[in-house]
Order: sequence, then structure tokens, then C-alpha cells
Amino acid sequence: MAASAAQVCLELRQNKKFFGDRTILRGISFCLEVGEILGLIGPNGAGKTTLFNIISGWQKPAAGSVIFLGQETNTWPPERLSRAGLARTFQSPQIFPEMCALENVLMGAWLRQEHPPLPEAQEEAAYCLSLVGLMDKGQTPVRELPLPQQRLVELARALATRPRLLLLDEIAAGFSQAALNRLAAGLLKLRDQGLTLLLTDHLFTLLEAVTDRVLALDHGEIIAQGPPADLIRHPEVISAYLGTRYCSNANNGGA
Amino acid sequence: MGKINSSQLAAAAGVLLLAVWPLIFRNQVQFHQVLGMTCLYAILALAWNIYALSGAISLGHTAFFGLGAYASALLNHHYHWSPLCTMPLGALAAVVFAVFWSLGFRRLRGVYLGLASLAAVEIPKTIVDNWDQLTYGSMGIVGLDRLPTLTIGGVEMDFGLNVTAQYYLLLGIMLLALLLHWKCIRSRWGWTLRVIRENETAAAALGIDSNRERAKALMLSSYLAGIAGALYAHIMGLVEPALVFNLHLSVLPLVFSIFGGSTMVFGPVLGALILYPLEQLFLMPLFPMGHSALYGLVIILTIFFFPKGIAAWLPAPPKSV
Amino acid sequence: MWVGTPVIFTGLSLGSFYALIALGFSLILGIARAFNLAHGEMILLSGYLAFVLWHYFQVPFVFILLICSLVLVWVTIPLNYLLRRLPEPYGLNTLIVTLGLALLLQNLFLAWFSADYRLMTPAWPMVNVPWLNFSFPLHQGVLIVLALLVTGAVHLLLQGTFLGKALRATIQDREAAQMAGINVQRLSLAAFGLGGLLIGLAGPLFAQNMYLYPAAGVEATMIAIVVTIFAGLGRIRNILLGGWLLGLTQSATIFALGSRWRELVSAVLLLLLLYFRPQGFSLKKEG
Amino acid sequence: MKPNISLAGVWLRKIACLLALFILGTTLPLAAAEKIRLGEIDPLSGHLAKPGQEIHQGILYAVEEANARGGVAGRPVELISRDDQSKPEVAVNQAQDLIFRQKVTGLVGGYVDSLVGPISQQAARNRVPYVASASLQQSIAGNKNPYFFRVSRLEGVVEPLCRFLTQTLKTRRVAILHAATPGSSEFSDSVQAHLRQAGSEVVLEDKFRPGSPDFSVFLLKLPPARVEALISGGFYADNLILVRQLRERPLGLKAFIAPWGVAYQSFIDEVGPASEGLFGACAWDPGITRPGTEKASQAFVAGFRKKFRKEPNTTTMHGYTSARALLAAIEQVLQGAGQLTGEAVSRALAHLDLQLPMERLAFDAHGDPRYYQQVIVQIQKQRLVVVYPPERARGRVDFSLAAR
Repeated sequence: MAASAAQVCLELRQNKKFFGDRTILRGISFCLEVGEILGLIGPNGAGKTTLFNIISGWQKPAAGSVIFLGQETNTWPPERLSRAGLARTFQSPQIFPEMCALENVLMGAWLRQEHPPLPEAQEEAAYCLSLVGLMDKGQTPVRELPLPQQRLVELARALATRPRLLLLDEIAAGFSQAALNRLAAGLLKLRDQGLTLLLTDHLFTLLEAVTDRVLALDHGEIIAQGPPADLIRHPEVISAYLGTRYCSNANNGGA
Repeated sequence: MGKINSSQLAAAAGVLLLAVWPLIFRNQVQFHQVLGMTCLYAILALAWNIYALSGAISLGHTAFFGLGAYASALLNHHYHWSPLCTMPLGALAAVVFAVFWSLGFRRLRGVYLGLASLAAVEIPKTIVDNWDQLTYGSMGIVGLDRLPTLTIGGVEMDFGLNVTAQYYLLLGIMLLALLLHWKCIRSRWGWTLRVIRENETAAAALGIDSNRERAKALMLSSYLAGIAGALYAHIMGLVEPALVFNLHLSVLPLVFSIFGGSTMVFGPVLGALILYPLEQLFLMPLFPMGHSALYGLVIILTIFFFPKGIAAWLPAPPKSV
Repeated sequence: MWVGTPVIFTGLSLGSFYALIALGFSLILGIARAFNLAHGEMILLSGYLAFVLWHYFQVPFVFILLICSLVLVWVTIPLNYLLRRLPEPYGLNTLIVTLGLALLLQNLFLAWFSADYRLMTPAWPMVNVPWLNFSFPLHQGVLIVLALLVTGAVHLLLQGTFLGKALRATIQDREAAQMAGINVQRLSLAAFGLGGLLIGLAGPLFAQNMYLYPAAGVEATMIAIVVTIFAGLGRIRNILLGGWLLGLTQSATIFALGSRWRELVSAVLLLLLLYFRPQGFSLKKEG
Repeated sequence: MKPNISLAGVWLRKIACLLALFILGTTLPLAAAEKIRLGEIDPLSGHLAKPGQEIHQGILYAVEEANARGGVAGRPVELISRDDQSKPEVAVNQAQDLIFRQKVTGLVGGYVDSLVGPISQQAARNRVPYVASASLQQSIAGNKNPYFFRVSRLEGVVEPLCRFLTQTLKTRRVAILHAATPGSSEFSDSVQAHLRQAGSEVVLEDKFRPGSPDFSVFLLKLPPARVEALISGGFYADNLILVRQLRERPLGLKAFIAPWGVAYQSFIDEVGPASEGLFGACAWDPGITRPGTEKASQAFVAGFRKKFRKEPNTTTMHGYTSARALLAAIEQVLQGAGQLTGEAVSRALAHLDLQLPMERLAFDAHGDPRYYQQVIVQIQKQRLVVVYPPERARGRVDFSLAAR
């Protein structure tokens, strides 16, 4: 048990979430091992963001449990999870608008739990900003940056907290192909340093480049999983992306 | 360290000026009096601003002011303790209220927090107003002990009756509060507050418990406001519910802080230093009937033309944390 | 007569009065996000106008209501344009600017109308309800009816028209409304216009049920703020419900405990409401 | 960015210059050795602006009257008025300014005890005589302060009121409603003590914040308690609402008495017929004058009307009386060829004995007026009619009006 806990970074068991009389998640279970990069796909409204929120403490699951690094974290608030080593980015970037990019990242490095001295934190912030390729934008007020670059600042800030697990929500939206390739290379390098990653993406390009495994989500359920190359040809995944009519047909067929 | 930049120079010059001018204008006692009260309100404004640094706009700081004033006055009246001892103790009553405030208003933000804080003032006010056996109700307490006379370095300072000595006492406490305020902006914790002010979601994602940090800021803020109230009680020698629990005392620090620049170290002090003497020394004598209209006009024009506050005029501090 | 009948009736009438005072403030705060601390002074402006019309020109009460409403629109709309020029943070800056405006207006009132108290005292007859063995002065009844009518009209406007739907969307989520292509600037103008109408209406009622003097605006503003917290920045009918709740609470407190506890009981009730329903007491809980 | 900063700098400099000019202009010793300078501190704006302005007009009238007669011992008098905004620290600031910068000979004015108290302390500390126009609380005069005098006191209101209640009205069950202010609360306590002594029962006592919009629920509690008389310690505005609501329902009251706010012609005009039969208390009114001073009173009324185009009332008279006292004392000092110092004026004040329309003015050792006594009036046919004490009564109590 102890041995497996060391291997497993995050485990979800039968997580459910309701909103009003609508069911958002109906029993999600999966396991994420240390050093793994897991992708999450699904059409709009499939429950990706809700799942992210449950993992990172912003929403509470109605049933089931979330286990992060061997501890059940269902009732933990987000800040406690963050201190435990879980960092995330948001679909609409959450930045500190009155600060410049470098200060934004510095906040991650300086205010983290270990309270490093300021010079050390400054060095680390500069390093994290260079990781995402924004060193030249360091002094720019962050609210003046375009949205994709704000996302990168947020990513750099998340990295500066030295997380064990990083959740990236639609990080690559609006990226050019070149920026996407750079990001993919960066993420793979981070994984080599021992970071575990869970990312969602609307488009498949980033996931295909970096993930080991992808979960496909639709209507709050995992409908398929496997390596990205396999999943892209999976009939249920295709029907889910094409529309509900096809989707319900496929479900019936599956049953 | 070592390097002295222009903003530090300006600050040092300002403090020096505040410390020295009464020695030059020895006989202008009314200026000492008004500047002393300015320092008192600057303390209140700094207190208010420490909470505002965390992004919370309070409209209820008069609750802390009043509780500090009443607790100190009651200890002095019933037990005859010296104000030196009742003031720091009495201000703790404000902190107790701040604890309830933090617990009760955990979920409130923005306008709602402001409105709720406005309503919260009624609780201590009505209780003080009606607890006749303890507080003498609406009659208030008169004949409180004055601030004591101390001999510091061979110089006898009568803080109660000598207006100049009183000014120095208030200036000293104000500078201490300013130091605290400076620490609240230029420190790791200060940046924590700023992070909460700018984006609470992102702050939580960095592992910051914004409710806890905001509560800490409020404790500090309430204690300072309580001290200001206690000082007021002993300077005036009287307390009355309607006097120390007064909407005006909630709005004044807000106006001073915003006017001066609420994100700057010297902002609240600068606001108090400009607005209070302006009204008391110039507008009121020159226009006994229309002074508050002019005062209102000054406030309106400043917000339009200097939205970041007067302190934005000061030389900017170096761009580093 | 059951002793509770007049208590409840007075509470309802007082609550209706509160709601009528608060409507304009609440709309402007909800839609335009402007914190109008000069609200009470504007009510006073309308009240003084009403007093002049009533006292010197003997204009009938209904026409006074009409004239005051129309005139006050021309006060709030310029205010909208003035406040629109303010930089961010908009809410806080409006608070301070309108505070300055309130001081300015108070002084003008002092210069124009002196510090004397003025009130309108039209003779209202008593109305008898035989089957309850209960009689009440007509003006109290008028308040209740007027509050119902005005709230109903504003409610219909917000429910039924396109403008209203846009306004409601803006109250609920300003950013989303902006993204959906709603011109928030134009809506702010509408809010101030409608707010002015309501403030104008409240003026004569204030002059009749309270009294006018230059510093009375603070009381009106406080009433508006308290009712707005009771109602939450949500639906317009909540303001009437909030006003009634406040009025009934106060009446019941005075009857059962005494006037001295009036403020405490309403404050405690209000804080409890805020504690359990931070976004106003009948908005749906958000996920 | 750059041009902005320099622009701000220019403005800063300009404003600094202006401020410097201001300071110079206001601190230069004002050359007018001849003039006698009097300082006045009153709430001229804010909640208490009405009584504050009325007192101010009374004082202003007294000063101009003195100047019209050729000044005090041949020297013109200048009145310097200041607003205290109903805040004690502002009152102190302004008192200091008047004492040190304006070098006033004496201070007058003051409404509400929390403001009069701090002013009186400033006066004592700097040896400037202060004659308060409207101050009631006992504690203010309690500490021996040879520079503090006042023309009114609480006993002068409470005593006649309670004697009237117990002797003329013969009420046994009384209710008291007062405002949550120190003066009104002390009034309530004092009345209760008096009435209990006289054997009356205070069956209901409550207080409210000034500015309450509704008293009707409180009034509902009167009939079940079988209250015979309601005493209101509220002020002018509170009584406006209270009286209107009082008349809406039959309450079986024998009397409604309010010492403040009712005995004003303007109150009768505002409230109209609903004011009929109410009792109030006042020290003076154009129609109510101390015997022997009718002529002076009429001259005052005529002059006041001409100057301000309005009727003087009892509040105005308090202001006028306090200013007259201070002026008389100054005159005595000057005529005695003494130095015009604070001590000299205070000594003169302590030995003053003046016949004024409001009262025979002489101060006791505490600076309290010896002979201040208000009369009880009833509103009959829209006029104020004195009904108590008997030696000054102009009419009889009309019970039919009261019990309406």
C-alpha cells in the first residue's frame, strides 16, 4: 500500500457532482502516476473544468474521493492543496493585473510555503519566466499582454511554486503552431524533472505531442481512454465531438 | 541598504519638517492643536488602509474607534487605571470585535462587505447606548483622566494639557503606525495582502488563505483604530455613543486614504495632512458657513484629476519588491 | 381589535416607505455599479421642490409626484455623465465623489432653504376597516399602495421589455452582459434615468412622512443602504420584501422590546441574512 | 510620462505658493487695537444647524445692537463666528484658533453639552471667559471653573414641568420618551426622580435615536398602560413626527408635554391644527416676557424682525442673553478703567446682575444662572398661552383640548 502510494500521484474514486438537478460528473475514477502526463478531452460541457475544480479544491465532490499523494483531500480548500504541491492554471487566466509579468511570477516563488529569501525567489522567478519564453516581457504590466501570453505568465507562476502536480486548463488556446511546439518541448522537459501533469485541451494537437495517456470525457463519464493516437480514432470519442445525436446513437449502440 | 533614493529622502524631509515646525512656530498653539488632531486622524486612516490593502473596503471602522474609546474610558472610570495602561488594553476590545467580524463576514466581498460593515456598527453602538449600569448609556462618560505627564530625558511633557507636547505624542504614535503601514506594504506579508487585493482566486492558487490573511490585517487595523479611539477619549476627556460611533468616523479615513493614495506608504498620512488642516485652518475661518461645500468640491476635483491620490505626485519608489 | 393589527399595518407602511426611498439607490448601484452617497440629498432636492410646489403654488399631491419625478431625471442623468468620466476603481471613486457632492448639496440647501425644518402636511382622512374593527390614516395606506404599484411597474419593465432584460442581465453579471454585446454605458444611462424618476418620487413622500432640513439626507441614504443590503442586489421585488421585513421587524421590536432596541434588532437580523445568504435573501445559490 | 510629472511639479509649486500666501495672510496679527473681539462657536451646519443658526442670530443681534449704540464703552465690537459641526474636537480646534490667533476677549455660543464642555475647558486653560448659550447638564458646571458661565440649566426646565404635572394636571401615570442624547437622557432621569418624589408613577420609559421616522407603535403601548401624560424629551424634529402620529389615534391622554421644540410659533405653523392643546416649555417668546421687561422685549422683537425678516424665539433669546451678559461684563471692566483681561471680565461676570427679557441674570459660584426658570405653555387657538406658574399664567389649562 505504502509503495503504491509513493507511485500514485493522484487518484479519483467514483467522483460525482451535481448542479441543481443536472448531473455534471457521474462516477469518475482514474489514477495518475508520478511523472505521468495525462490528457483530458471532451466536448464543451463534458465536465472537464468541473473535474479540475474538484481535484484542485474549488468545488467539492458530491460523492467519491480524491486522493492526492496518499491523502484524501475532498474537503481541502484550494490554498491547502496548493501548499501540498498542487498547482493549476485557469481557463480564463487568473493574474495580478496591476503587477508586471515578472512580479506575477515572483509572487509564486516568494510567497510559497518555504518562504525563500527574496534574492533567491527573484532568481527563480526569472528562471521560470524564461522557461515559458517571456523573459523580454518581464517588465510589461501583465494586463497589457495578449491572452495567450497571460496564460504563459500564469503557467510560469504555477511552476514557481514548485508543484508536484500541475493541472493545465486549456493552456494552449490561441497559440500559434510555433508557440505550441515550444510549449510541448517545455512540458516534456518538466516531466523529466519529476513533475506530474494533467492537462485539458480543446484541440488535440498539444495532447498528441506530450501525453502518455488520454481520458475522453462526455456527459460526466469517461467514455474511453488510451494513448492519444488510439483515442483519436475511437468511435465514441468521434461521436461525442460530432454532436449529441450521434452521441446518443453511439451510446445505444454501445449498450 | 546604503543607497538613499529620492523617495526616502522626501520621506525623511517630511518627517523632519513635522518634527521641527512647532519649535519654529512656538506660539501658534492652534496649529499644534490642529496638526495633533491631524495625526490622530492619520492614525485612523492608516488603520483603515491596512485592511484596505487586502482589498476590503470597510465602512465600519468607527466600531473599532468607538470600542477602543469606550473600553479605555470604562477601565479608567471604574478602576481608575492610568490612560497609559487603559489605552493599549482598551484597544483590545476592538480586536475582539474584529474577530467576530472576520468570522461573520468570511463570505462577503466588495460592496456587500462594505454594506455589512456599515450595519455591524449598530451592534456595539446600541449595546453601549443601552447598557446604562456599565456605560451610563446615552449620557456618556465625562471627566475622564487626561493623558498623563511624563518626564522623558529630564524634560517634563504634559501630554494632557500642553498642546505642543500632545502634538509630539500623537506624531510619535502616528509615525509608529506609519512604520507599521510601511511594513504592511513592503514586506512578504504586504505582498500577500496585495496579491489578495488584486486577485483572490490566483492568491488561493498560490496557497494563500485569503480569509486568514485578511483577518490578520483586520486585527492589526482594528487595534490601531482602537488606539486612535482611546486617544480621542482621553484627549477630549469624554465619550458618548453618538460621538465615537459615528458614520463620519468611518468615512473620514476612507476619504483621507483614497485622497492621499491608498496603495502608497504615505498616502493616508498625506491625505490627512492636507485635508484636515485645509478644512480646520483655512476653510472654516474664512467661510464659516460654506466651508463644507468647498471641502466637498476639493474632494470631487481631486478624484477627477488625481485618481491615484496625491501621493502619486511623490517621487516613485524604485521598481523592486 | 387584535393588538397586532396596527403593529403589522404600521410595519408594512413603514417598510413601503423604506422601499420607496431605496429603489433608486438600489437600481443605480445594481446596474451602474455607482455607489451614490448623495442619494439622500437628491431625495431632499426633490422634497424641497415638492414643498415649494405644495406650499406656494398649492399643486395637488399627484401632480407634485409627477413633476418631481420628471425634474429629478434631469439631475441624475448629468450625474451619470459626470461619474462616467471617473477612472477605476469605479465603485469606490463614485462613493467618494458623491460624498463630496452630498456635502456640496447640503450646503446649498442651507443657503437656499435655511436650517429650518419643513414638512408637507396635506390633510389625509382616517380610513375605517369595519370587519377588522381597525382604522388607519390614509397616507399610510397610500404608501403601501404606491410601493406596490411602483415596484410592480419597475418589475414589469424589467421582465417584459428588451431594455429590462438587458438591465437584469447586467445586474446579474456585468462582464457576461458586456461580452454578450450589451452596451453597458447606455444601460448605465437608463439606470440613472430610471433611478432619477424613483428618487423624484421618493422626495415628496419623504417631505410628507419625515421632514426636510439640510442634513436630513444622511438618514435617507442610510435607509436606502440598509434596505439594499436586506434585499441584495438582485430582483426589484426583493426591495419591497426587504423594506417590509425591515419595517415589520422594527415595529415588532418597538412593540415587544422598546424603541431603544430598534437599531440593534434590525442590524442583527441583517447580519444574519448576510451570513446565511451573502448574495441577498432570495437569489438562488450559485454553484 | 515625463511632461506629466513636470506639469504636476509646476502645479505643486503654484499650490505651495498659494498656501504660503494663505498662511501669511491668516497669521499676520490683525491690526485693530480698538476693536473688542468676541468669538462664537456654534453648530452652523449639520444636524444641529437650526438651533445653532438661531443662537447665532441672537448673538449677532446683540453685538450689532451694542455697535449701534456706539459700541461698548465707545469701542466697536467684532463678532467672529465659527462652526463646530457638532464635533467636540472641531469645537476645540476653533476655540484654540479664536483664542490664540484671533485673540478674542471672550467666547459665547455653544449648543449641546458635549461641545460646551470641551470649549469651557479651553476657556479655563487659557483664561478666557466663556458664556454658554444653551447648556443643561449638571456635570459641566460641577467642576470649579471661574471662566465658565451659562444662561440656562436643567433644573430651570425640570422643576416647573414636574410641579405643573403634579400640582395642576394631577397626573399619576406618566410615560417618558426621550432621545438618545446626553441632554435628553439626563432630562429624563431628572424628571423621573422628581416625579417619583411627588408620588407619580412613571409607567413607561423609552428612548429613540434622533431621526426616527415612526413613533406610532410606541404610542400603541400607551392606552394599555393607562398613561395619563406623555413627556417627550425629543427635539423639534422628533416632536414634529410624534405629534402628527399622536393625533392619528385616540390615546386617552390628558396631556402631552415637550420642553423642546413645541413652544415655537414655527412649530405651530408647521404642524397646524394638530398642535392644539399641546404643552411645551420656554424661557421667552415674543408674547411671553418676564414682567417688567416688556419694553425691552418689544424693542428686541421689532429690531430682530427688521434685521432677519423672521420671528425670534426662545433659542434666539438664549443666544442674545448670553451675548448681552458678556458685553455687559466687558463694559463694566472698561468703565471701571480696568485692563480688559480674561480675569477681569470673569470677575465682572460673576458679579453681574442684569434685568433681561428672558431672565434676571446673575450667576452662582458654579457659573449657573440663579434665576433661570422656564414657564409652561399650552397651544390654544394656535397661540402660546402661559398656564404655569400661576404668577405668570395668562390663561387656564384647557383640558378639553388636551384630551382630544
